[in-house]
Amino acid sequence: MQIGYYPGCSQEGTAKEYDKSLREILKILNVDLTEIDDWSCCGATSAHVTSHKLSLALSARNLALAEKQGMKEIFAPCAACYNRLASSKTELQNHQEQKYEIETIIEEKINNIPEIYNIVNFFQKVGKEKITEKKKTDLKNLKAACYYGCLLVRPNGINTDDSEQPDSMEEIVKATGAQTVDWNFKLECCGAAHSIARTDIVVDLSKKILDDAQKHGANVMIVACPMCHSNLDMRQKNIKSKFSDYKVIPVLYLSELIGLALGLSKKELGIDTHFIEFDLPIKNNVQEEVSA
Amino acid sequence: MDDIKTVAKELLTSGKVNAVIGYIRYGNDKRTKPFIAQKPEDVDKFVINNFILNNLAVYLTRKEVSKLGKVAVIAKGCDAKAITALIQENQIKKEDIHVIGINCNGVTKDFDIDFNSENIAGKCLNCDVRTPKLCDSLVGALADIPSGEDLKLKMIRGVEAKNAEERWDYFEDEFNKCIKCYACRQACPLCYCEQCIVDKSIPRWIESSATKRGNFSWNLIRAFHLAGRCIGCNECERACPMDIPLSLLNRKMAMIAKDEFNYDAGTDMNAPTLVGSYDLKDNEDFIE
Amino acid sequence: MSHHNTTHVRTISDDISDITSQNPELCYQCGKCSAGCPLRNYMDEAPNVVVRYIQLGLYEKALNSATIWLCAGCLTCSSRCPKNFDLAKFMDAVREIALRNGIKVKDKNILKFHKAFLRQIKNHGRSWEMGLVKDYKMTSFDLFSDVENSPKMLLDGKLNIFPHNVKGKDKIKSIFEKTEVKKCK
Amino acid sequence: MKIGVFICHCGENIGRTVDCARVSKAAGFFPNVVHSVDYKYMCSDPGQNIIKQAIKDLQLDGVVVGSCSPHMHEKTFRKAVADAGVNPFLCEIANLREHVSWVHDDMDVATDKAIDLVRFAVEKVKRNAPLKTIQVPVTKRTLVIGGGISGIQAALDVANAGYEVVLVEKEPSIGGHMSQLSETFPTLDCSQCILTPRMVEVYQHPKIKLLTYSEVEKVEGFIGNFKVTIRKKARKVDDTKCTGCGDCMQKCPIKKKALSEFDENLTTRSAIYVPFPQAVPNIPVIDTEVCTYFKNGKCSMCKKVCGRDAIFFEQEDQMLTEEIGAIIVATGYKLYTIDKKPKNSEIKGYGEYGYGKYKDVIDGLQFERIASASGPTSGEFKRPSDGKEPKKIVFIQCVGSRDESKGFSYCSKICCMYTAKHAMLYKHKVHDGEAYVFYMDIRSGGKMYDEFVRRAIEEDGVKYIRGRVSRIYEENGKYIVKGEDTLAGVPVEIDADMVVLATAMIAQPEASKLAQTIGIPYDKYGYFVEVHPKLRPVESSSGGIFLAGACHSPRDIPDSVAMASAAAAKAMVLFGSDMLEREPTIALVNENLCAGCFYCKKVCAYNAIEVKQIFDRQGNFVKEVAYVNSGLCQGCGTCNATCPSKSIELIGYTDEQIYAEIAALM
Amino acid sequence: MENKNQDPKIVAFVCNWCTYTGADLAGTSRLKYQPNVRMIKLPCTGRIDPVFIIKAFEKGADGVLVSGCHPGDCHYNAGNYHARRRWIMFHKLLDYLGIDESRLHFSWVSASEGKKFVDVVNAFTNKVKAKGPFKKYENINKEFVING
Repeated sequence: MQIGYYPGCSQEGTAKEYDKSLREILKILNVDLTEIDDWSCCGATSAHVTSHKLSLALSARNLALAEKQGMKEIFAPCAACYNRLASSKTELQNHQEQKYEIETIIEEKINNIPEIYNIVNFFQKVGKEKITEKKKTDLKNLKAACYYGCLLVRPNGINTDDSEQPDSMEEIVKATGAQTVDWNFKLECCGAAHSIARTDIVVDLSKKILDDAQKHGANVMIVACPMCHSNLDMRQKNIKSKFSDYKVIPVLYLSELIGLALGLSKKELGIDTHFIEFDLPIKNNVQEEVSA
Repeated sequence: MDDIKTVAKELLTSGKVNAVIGYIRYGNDKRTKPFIAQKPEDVDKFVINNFILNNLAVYLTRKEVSKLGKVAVIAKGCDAKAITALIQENQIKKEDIHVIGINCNGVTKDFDIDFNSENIAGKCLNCDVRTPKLCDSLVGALADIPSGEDLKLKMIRGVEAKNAEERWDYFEDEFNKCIKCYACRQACPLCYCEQCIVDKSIPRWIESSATKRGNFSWNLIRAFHLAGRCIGCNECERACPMDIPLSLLNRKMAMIAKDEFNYDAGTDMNAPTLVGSYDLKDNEDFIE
Repeated sequence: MSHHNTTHVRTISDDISDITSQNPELCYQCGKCSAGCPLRNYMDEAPNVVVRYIQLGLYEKALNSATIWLCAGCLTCSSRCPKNFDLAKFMDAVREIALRNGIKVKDKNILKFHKAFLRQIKNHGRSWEMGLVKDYKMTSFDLFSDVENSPKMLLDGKLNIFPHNVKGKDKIKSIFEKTEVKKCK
Repeated sequence: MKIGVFICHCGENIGRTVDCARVSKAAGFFPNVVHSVDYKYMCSDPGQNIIKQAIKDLQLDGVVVGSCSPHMHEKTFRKAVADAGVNPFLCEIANLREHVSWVHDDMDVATDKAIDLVRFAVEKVKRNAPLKTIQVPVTKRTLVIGGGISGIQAALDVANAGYEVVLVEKEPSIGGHMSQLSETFPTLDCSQCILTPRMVEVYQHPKIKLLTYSEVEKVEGFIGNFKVTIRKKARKVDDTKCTGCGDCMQKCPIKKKALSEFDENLTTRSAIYVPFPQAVPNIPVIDTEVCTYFKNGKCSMCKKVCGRDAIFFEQEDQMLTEEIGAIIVATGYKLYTIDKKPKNSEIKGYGEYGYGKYKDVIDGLQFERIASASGPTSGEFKRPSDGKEPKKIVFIQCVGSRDESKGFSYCSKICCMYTAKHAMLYKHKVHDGEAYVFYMDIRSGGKMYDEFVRRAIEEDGVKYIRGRVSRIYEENGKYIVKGEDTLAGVPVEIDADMVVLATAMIAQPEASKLAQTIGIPYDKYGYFVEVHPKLRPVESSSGGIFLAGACHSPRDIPDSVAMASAAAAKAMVLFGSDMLEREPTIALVNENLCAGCFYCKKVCAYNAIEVKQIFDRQGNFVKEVAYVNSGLCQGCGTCNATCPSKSIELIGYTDEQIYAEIAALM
Repeated sequence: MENKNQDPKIVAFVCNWCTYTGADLAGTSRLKYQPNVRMIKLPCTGRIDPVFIIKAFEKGADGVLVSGCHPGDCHYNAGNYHARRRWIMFHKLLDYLGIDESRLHFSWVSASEGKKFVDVVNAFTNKVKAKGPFKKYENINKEFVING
């Protein structure tokens, strides 16, 4: 299986561990990723909040590159990049005139835009049974709150999963052996790009999400978006300083959770670079086997 | 090869059918002709090779054949599609015929040429029914077939790329060649009307003589009457003495049927026909 | 867009229709967007009210609201709208027009952040967080927030000291030049 | 053929812009035209006499009148022609007023066009054939499909006028949704108290044949002469023996397996059951899906206890045929279900309201059952999850209505009223309870309707909040309802004990199938369509088939009842005469040419094409050809256009006639 | 507004119940439109055979207008649905054969759409006028060829 890879800028910076953990687990799962050569930023929130055309053009450039490099399907692990690319794809496909205009702007032709996968779609494609097969660590004591955030299943119809009561991430998480909890704020916004300019908002919103997950019994949060991760992970410090009785909870990328299940260490997965330090109630079967 | 003979013989001796329509060698090795076997020993002459070009389904609606009672017919995948379409259109009843399907390894464009990647019939290149969908018995074995270039598709794409004026000129020139011999109609298994619209005189919708305008309208209306029905055996084109590329019309219509309605003619005898059925959601972008 | 036979003076509402490919009049003001908006409590106007302003031609009010800058683009409204009105896209368009018209942004830092972010992309093709932080802090004078987080990130290798420049850098610059929204003169 | 052309000035209406004298003069030169005149008012008595006189004097056998639209006076002129002894179908109209003089200003242009139109008409009339109108007898019996309040009303009206009625209901009992309701707005009178006497009246009426647990399988024929096949589904109980004592139901060991349809799944019922105690007829049905006997043959408790030996396990569906003259369709509605996301449906469902994940988020009919004295809680307000009395109820209107994203773009019309009623009923019983209604607009047009809503607000203290709810989620046993008061512009969050969703009224899921069976049009939602929205609102476009109640569009009880009575009146109008007249525009097959492909049959919307076998003189089968049942054919001509060899032709619009018109154009 | 010239020649095939009645309504409302269209009334769009359109072009029509009841409004339940399906195939075929698509126009005009009828006729007349006479067909008309 060979799929085009669009890492997204965060994967090279604040979310290095997301990229790292993905690459590690895909080695084990025998999946090859081909990075889109010379990919550039999708424009993220900043482009679409200021110029619709800019946002379309930046995403379109990457889609055109992927097409030119012969890719039929591409994988964008960052939920925000995924959403930008997928929305742009829909828009380019549905509005011919817009397409022509964008083609002139980016000086590339767009014909067959590749299929775009988010991390959940991607693992559905890889096959969750593959994870179960190669599972080495027992994660049954993990009670995961799957956090989809805003952009993984919205808007309606972008994705096969339900945009109000999604369960596709839970399916993957269950394949790792971890438990999942039913909770209310799977799709509630963490404040997203306001992280730096309006930290106050992000602290409030993130706390609501983290509280609800813990109230429903979660002992770990699973995310699929670097932005969500940085808000939920890094901002817990701010929450803690504002609300002294607040209890912290580890926040893992879905890929990191899978990595743990596959027996990789926290260091190998880059989990040690998170802001929240924690121990997880898990056992490594491999070691047991060795000692037995 | 025994296979076909055994099957055909058994059908005749057991009385399950009164005749078997098949192919026999004709002249040389690279030529066959249709043959109706009514006696078991007739069957020994049957051949199956890369030169069984005729679509035998055309005989099933002929009075001479229907008089024979239950008959068996040898059918390539494409021919079987024609049989399916005939059943769909009430021209034959499934229980009145026995289809001897053959695992088809492709045929040539015409007689008297070698079977190779250059001469393989265009319809065989991307054939999806090398094993017929509709058959009561199946004979022969599949083997690799030569691949070749789909020239007709290339021509269709070429026509599509032209502008309207060029397309008109192209087809006008092609249709000007028509001599109204109606070989296309004769060869077509789905042209079974008692009286063709072109032969209708009150009123005379289509001029029957070979006028330019009559030629144009005739070819146009024939393509339309076959829309969603043509199963792509391409016998009309082979029959045409003037080499009019009729498949450019019929195949294009089949492509439209596929695009618009995801409809493939001759694949399901119980399916509603393309014209004759409708969907509330049929595309109406072109209607104001 | 076709209008009545009389000469039609283009309005901001038409611009929004063009950018979003949807008519603002689609909104029937049920308020479901505002009801579900996670940032509703921080906004000065409810999102549906911003749409209402546009419908009524009270453009100034819409363009000057802080709401349009607080919208985080989470799509909750768009995915729940009973009229299939993509409000998030609408908000994008209103912001774009506000920039075009040189409207003073209420929540300045939000825009400064976006601008700083886009400058990184324009110059390098990809986002460069170190540059972004530097740029943002210089323009916003918000010098001391998050200083405690940076050392750890640097140590973890998450803050690259040098930016990555994509090969098609010039092309990206040209994309920006062709599409960036500039204040109308 | 000798044709006369008569050009009408229509006062000045045609004459002002069309030079009628020039038209008449030009027409005089057309081949076969032997007479051509113009006159001020052709439709007047003297005008008609000019035509009649000319026919007599010149032995005309074809007439063209250039006048107003044929939709106005075609009948008048045809009658005049017939009076003069010429077949009325040898008269054609050229539309010189609506299509010429009224739409063009320039006299030359208009006159040229008028001459053209007259020429087409002349060309066409030359090829017209003398035809006879078709006379058909009328069967004075009515079929009513659906035994809800609309069907009951229609059946009683027709039957009380002395005509026989066959009433078909697919459920085991008549009564419909109205029997489930607690009280009715705006009077708050008890629904069952007013309905059950009418149900009994139907049962006892000598002119009504009641077929419950039955469905219409096939409708053949046409206005005045339908032949209807009805499937009487096997109750597994012999209705001639059963006395309705109920012993079987009490002894049935299966008590909890099946959810009660009547109680909207809030309670359970036995495998052998009547839907509700007042059911008509009071004869139980065995639900073979859950009955142990039908699963493994083990139990036959009901059979043992039945004193009348009425249990009849081997009973099978029965097919009945009825001769019918008029059909009244009154199949009612269904409620948009929020139970779960419907599979393979275009309905997206409301994930944000929990898709029925939360037990205390219920729909309007469930609330009716809870509020009903005969319901599962005997009319006491208890919430389904824990039986506690809800102290705070949120009602949400327009769930699935006016929502093209997750439901339907139409307004369900009745929810504003019943929500006000619900809130009121709740406040009347739970005095310290709080009731909130989220609405978009209050639509309370109707006698005493708005007063009723105002009473809920002003006297009973129901809080109305204008805005749609975005989300509901459960927290600590409460349901957090997130809304926005769009009037005040403030967000609203209510922690409710129970939420009632006023879900949309939708067409019966099988309505489109029924429409196809009986041959009436339906809209994109599955509601049946009337022939004219203003002037013929209860007639379908198929002659003799009338519509009543919510199968046509969302409507409340008084509207449904009024529509049912109107439909009944329409049926009785039909029964006012013994014979019906029909236009002779029908298709005809040329059997020599027909190759029997039956494309005509495929496209015929009236099942008017039959298969005919042709035999030679020796009696040998030759071929199958199409045959037109002239009673069924409505004359659309779709068969004619579809036929590749033109072996079927529409009389009055033959290929020859149309060819002549096209040829005359150029 | 009015065009005195009788060119272009436009033939309209319309159904009796919707478009013909819609045209009546245009008249009753005294709406003005261009006079080039000659209407042939048929009971239903289902009756409109593609050969009619071919014949009209053969006879020198510069444009052909086809119009009937909106989907769902058909007086005969489904005639227009069958017609629509035929048209889909037919108009694509004509286009492929090089008959300019803009010379054949399909529309739904209901009995209440007098205004729409006028708009359709005017727009189509202008479009065909801009295209000029249908020379191709005229030329093909005049020639008689005998092939060897």
